[in-house]
Amino acid sequence: MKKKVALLLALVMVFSMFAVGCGGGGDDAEYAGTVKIGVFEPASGDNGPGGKQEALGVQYANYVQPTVEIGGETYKVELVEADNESDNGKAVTAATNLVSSGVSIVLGSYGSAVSIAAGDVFKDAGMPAMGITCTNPQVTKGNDVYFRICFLDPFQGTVLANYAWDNGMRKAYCLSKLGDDYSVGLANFFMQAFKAKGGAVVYEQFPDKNSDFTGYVANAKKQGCDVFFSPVSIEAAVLIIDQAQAQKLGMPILAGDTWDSNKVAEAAKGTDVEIIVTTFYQEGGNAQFDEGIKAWMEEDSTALKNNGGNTDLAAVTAMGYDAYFVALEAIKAAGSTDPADVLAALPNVEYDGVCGKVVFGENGDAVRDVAYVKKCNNETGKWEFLAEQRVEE
Amino acid sequence: MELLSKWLPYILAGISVGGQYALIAIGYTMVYGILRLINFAHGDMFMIAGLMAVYLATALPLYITLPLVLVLTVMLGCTIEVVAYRPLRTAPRMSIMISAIGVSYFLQNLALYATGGLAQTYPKIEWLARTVNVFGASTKMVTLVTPVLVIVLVVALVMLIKYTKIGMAMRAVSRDFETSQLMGIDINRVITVTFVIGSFLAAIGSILYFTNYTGIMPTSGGMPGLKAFVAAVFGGIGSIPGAVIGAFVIGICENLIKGANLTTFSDAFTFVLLIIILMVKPTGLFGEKNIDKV
Amino acid sequence: MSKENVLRVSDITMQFGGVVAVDDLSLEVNKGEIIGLIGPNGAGKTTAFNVITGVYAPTNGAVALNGEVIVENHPQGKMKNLYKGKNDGKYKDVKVLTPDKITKLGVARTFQNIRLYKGMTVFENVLVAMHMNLESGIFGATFRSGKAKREEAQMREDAMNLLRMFDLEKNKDDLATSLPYGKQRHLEIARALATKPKLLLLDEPAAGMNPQESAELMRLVERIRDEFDLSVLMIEHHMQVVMGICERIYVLDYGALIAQGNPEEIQNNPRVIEAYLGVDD
Amino acid sequence: MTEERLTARCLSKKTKYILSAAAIIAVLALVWVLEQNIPPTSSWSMLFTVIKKGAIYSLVVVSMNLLNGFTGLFSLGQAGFMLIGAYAYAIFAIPVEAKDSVYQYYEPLIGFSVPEMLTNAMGGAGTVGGTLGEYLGVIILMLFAGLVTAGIAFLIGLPVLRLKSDYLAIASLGFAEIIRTIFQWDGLGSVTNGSNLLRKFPTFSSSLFPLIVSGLCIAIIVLLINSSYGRAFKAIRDDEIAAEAMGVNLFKHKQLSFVISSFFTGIGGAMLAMFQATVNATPFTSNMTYELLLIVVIGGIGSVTGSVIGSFLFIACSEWWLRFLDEGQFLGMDADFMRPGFRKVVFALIIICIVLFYSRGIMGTREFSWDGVFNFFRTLPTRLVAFFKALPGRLVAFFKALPGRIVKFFKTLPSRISGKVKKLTGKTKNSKNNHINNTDKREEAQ
Repeated sequence: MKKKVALLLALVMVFSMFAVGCGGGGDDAEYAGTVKIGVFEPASGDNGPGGKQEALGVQYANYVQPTVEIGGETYKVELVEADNESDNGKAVTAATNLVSSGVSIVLGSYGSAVSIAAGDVFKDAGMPAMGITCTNPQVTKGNDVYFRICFLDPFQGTVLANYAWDNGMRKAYCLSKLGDDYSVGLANFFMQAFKAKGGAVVYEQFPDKNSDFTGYVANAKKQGCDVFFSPVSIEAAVLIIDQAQAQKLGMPILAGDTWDSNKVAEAAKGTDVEIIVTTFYQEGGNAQFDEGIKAWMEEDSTALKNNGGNTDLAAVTAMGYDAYFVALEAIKAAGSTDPADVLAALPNVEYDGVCGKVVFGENGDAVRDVAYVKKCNNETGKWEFLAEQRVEE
Repeated sequence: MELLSKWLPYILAGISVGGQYALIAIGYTMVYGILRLINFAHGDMFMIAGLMAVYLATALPLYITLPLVLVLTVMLGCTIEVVAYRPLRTAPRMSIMISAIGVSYFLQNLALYATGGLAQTYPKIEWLARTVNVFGASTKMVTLVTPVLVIVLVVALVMLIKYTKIGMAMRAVSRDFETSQLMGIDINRVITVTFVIGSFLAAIGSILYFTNYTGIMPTSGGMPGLKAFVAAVFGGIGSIPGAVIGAFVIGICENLIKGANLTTFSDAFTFVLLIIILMVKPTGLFGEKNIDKV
Repeated sequence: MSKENVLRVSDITMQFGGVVAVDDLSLEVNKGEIIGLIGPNGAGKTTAFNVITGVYAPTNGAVALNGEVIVENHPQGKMKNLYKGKNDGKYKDVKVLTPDKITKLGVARTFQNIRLYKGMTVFENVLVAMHMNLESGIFGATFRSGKAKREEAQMREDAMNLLRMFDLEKNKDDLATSLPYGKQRHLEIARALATKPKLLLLDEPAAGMNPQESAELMRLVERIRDEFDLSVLMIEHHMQVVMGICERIYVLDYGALIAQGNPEEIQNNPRVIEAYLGVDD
Repeated sequence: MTEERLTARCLSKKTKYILSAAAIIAVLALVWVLEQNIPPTSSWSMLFTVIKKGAIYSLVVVSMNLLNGFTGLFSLGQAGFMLIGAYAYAIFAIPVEAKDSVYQYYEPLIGFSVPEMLTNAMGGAGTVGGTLGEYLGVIILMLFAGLVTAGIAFLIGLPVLRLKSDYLAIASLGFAEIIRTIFQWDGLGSVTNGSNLLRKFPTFSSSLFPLIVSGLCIAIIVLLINSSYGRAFKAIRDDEIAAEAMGVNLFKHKQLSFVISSFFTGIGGAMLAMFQATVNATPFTSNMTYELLLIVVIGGIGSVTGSVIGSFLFIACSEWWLRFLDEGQFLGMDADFMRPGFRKVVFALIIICIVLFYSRGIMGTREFSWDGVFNFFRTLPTRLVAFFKALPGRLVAFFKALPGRIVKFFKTLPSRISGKVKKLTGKTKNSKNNHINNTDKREEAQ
């Protein structure tokens, strides 16, 4: 009996190895070659939903523009996706996996922590990487191969703090997740800016895998705060909104770019929780893009599922779309698929995307000075544009 | 009075979550009492019960979904017993424990695969999820329902164990596995019934818990499962009232700690409590002294 | 009879809650003696062994080895009310050594339901028993210092000698549990001897043996006593063995001592006969 | 004839040493050559990830096996100890000028970096002495990481090791969670950087480093296991009461095993930190411990060789070989069911099968030996010949019997299913012995 099972297992393994061998083939003859772009995004874990939405933008862009001209020849663009599981430990092997699959440039990740964790892998391999919405300064600082096309947390934190202060909020409850560089970073920059203005803050952190936000909401109420600032993941956002509704939080919730997601808006639908976020892109900012991607999602059921079941756009999707084209520009400018050439060409790339113009400045960060403030409409469950916010330097 | 109104939200939350832990803890404590097995997969079964409700509710109305979830969870529990534990009855204890860890690993990964790693939102049970006001603190209806339901279920369970034939058999088996077998008790039947009860309560726990905290992730079963197990140890493993009391203590303390602005430590506290009780009274609050012999 | 005293058990009572397993037991073993401890099943013989070797702390009473008290206790806490013995207040000290300490002081034992190390070879089983006399520390032993090497070599030689004596050297590298039953019993004795004891406690060494094997065992026990210069206290049901080699015999019934004396006296003692055969009313 | 066989079976000690040394040098040289020739963009470069992580996991799993497999202590604190090791290394290795960027929100308390100090003391960066100094610093810090872990393990062991089997498991699991929380605590932020990443400390780039370090550590563990102390550990595992009766001080030896295991786990943790180039406390959960325990089981509880093989297999499967299952293609066809996560389901199923059908694991309690290898190859031709000679006959017999068997299978199926329950009831009788065995002294009272 045991021997038979062993034999069966062994057969399955051998069979699988063949499957690997066969799976790799199949270059299309009409192209001069293939250029691979790595998509380094979480498909599972805490940041799974966000990562999937960001990857959607890249996928759609690849659908719109599946080829690239390099030195007068047409190359097919192939996306190689690696799931970093929102886990710093897994991020390293996922990144190694991308590097080893022969990509020319890597895009991502959603969630700064995994980007920071994987930064050294890209650095050691000389692989250009481009953050799409990882806003923590540490992603690009001291890392010559990491670029990014979004704004940074010090900027976003200040924008949010300014907004809160200007709207008469004086005491802020800040909640971040332990070990999540994005939320901890943004909360800290927010607190710095808010305190500088003269505001008071209460700061708490919740542990990994926590789903009980009762205590945190109760604490915010108990401390008599004016605003609940929680720049956390979408997963946590949904739970926080639910508790806020159950306990009648009675103060607006303020958050960063992560909350700009249809999942969050949906959770807030029908409640009386007030949610305000800052983000990169406002739906309707580019009608052609909006219509195109919506039509694409209607057709592709997987894409629709990954977007949370409806076609409302998240800013990260638009950013992902832009990132893909910036990457293509870089490859075109490099005139080669070699990562080293792409890396050399990347700093000088300029691109006018749906989320505005991308120009790389210091540290490889895009020069951005605008954030969009949005508010959730509790009746329709949609995001509504509130204001464009800048920071006076 | 002011003190009360300040702490009431935490106490309410604690009672509610404590009751939900209790329902899971009973499954742990009963299985341990009979098989001497820490059923590591129990917490994950609780998570799977939640996911089943999510998927069934997309196609069926709630009044069919919920009973169906109970039935399916019970079936899942029995299947796990038959597939993963029964063949190892003759193996050393460590093997069966490792098998439990393997099942837990499998269920988590299966959930990961099914959900694609995305958090699922539990279907809203209007009656349980609506907001109510208790002495000035707003909370969900489920907070009030949980302790009542837990007490009713525990009383029913204790009666079952005390007064029915199968209950007597269960007591006998947990006292002495071998002798009760010689006395003609069908061990497998007793174990199956234990798993039926444990899974049933876990399914009810999952309905209450996820109505309260609506997001379900593949890892959602882990922490509540671990805490429920700690509750079972705290109350003296093998003792049902002990598990229930332990669960309420842990639920309430955990929330009070959050109220004291020590949120970082709310999970760790559970384990501190565990270690203290193991040092002071290794057999737990209501545990029997020579529990190992059973 | 001014023999040197090796073991003195005085007024030992062992209660589990209200159940009295050993009731006020006193016995003595002198140097070079082979003493028998007999009694019907459940009389408390093994419990007495467990008290002597430190597995249980007695409820009341003391055990002395070579005149030095190794175990002493009196009823405390909950046991104060439950205690049913007579000698309340006679013992004041509390001294409970763990089994390994008592073994170090020179008491070795075998077990009724053979407890060999299942995952280890015959040779290793004996070597383990010599571990406690090892002088090298864990670093020395791990990194094979000169001293550790010498000690290890010595241990191996001694262990081989023991195995040879018990006719086990051919089975040296077999798993202990793969041995036939009789040889497992022998191995247990060899293992106990490896601790270099002054007093050897044998718990039913002849259990499951046929008359011929029992006879061999008797000769073996006597040989051990002579060669290793030690005393033996044995629990045994085979009357042939007990009467054959024991110089004195203690008889337990329901935890209490009902008779003691040389084999002849015991054989003719009416209370012993009564305990074993019951009485006709 | 028998005489000749006996001598043929065993190689001399000297030959074995030479063979071992040659094998080690060959492996290291091979890895070095491969490293020089495989660029990081090649798909084969995953090999090095597997070697690095596999080597680190081997060390951690072997130390867990020392505890679980050789001393019989069911401890589940491994992840917590790795965490301590990783932090102990990282905190003291971050270069001074990098501290500000790492400790973004705190004032760093530890104002020095050991490798850096030694680099400067021995000639400065870039010089030969400086490089040596950095290596020395790293080695010292790894030892330090091990010692800190061992120290904390000693303190935890004081209460925990007095508990029995399951209670020990759950208490050590609890301690691991507590450790994780403490390291995430804001209040210690100036040392641990709170819950945020520690990074920019020296790391290794060559797979040779973890291979050599793990190899050395595992060699020490093997020496320990084969010493008198190792025998005492095994005696405790097999029978606590008998071990104590033979003069083995239970607590002292359990504590020794616990502390030594933690020491090497700490070193493993430090290497994991170097492998990942960043550390934070979040991933060191009980799931990580479970994963390690599963590797112990796959390799064989009580076999060092098994643990090493198990680690490399586990890492290779989970990080490399099974990745194709996630990529949506099967035999060149698009397969919808093979979406991300499928790999893990398959992997979990394989693990359950191993646990259920091969509870002894790959190696059982056996170990690698040159004699075994040589005997295997020596007898291989004869066995192969015998196998192929017998094959036609067996095949014929098999196919002849097949129809009858199939019919019989379905005919007896109902009765077997109903009979299964009864059969199992009969079996459980033996199980009880294992069930109680090393749990209580009381049972053997009467």
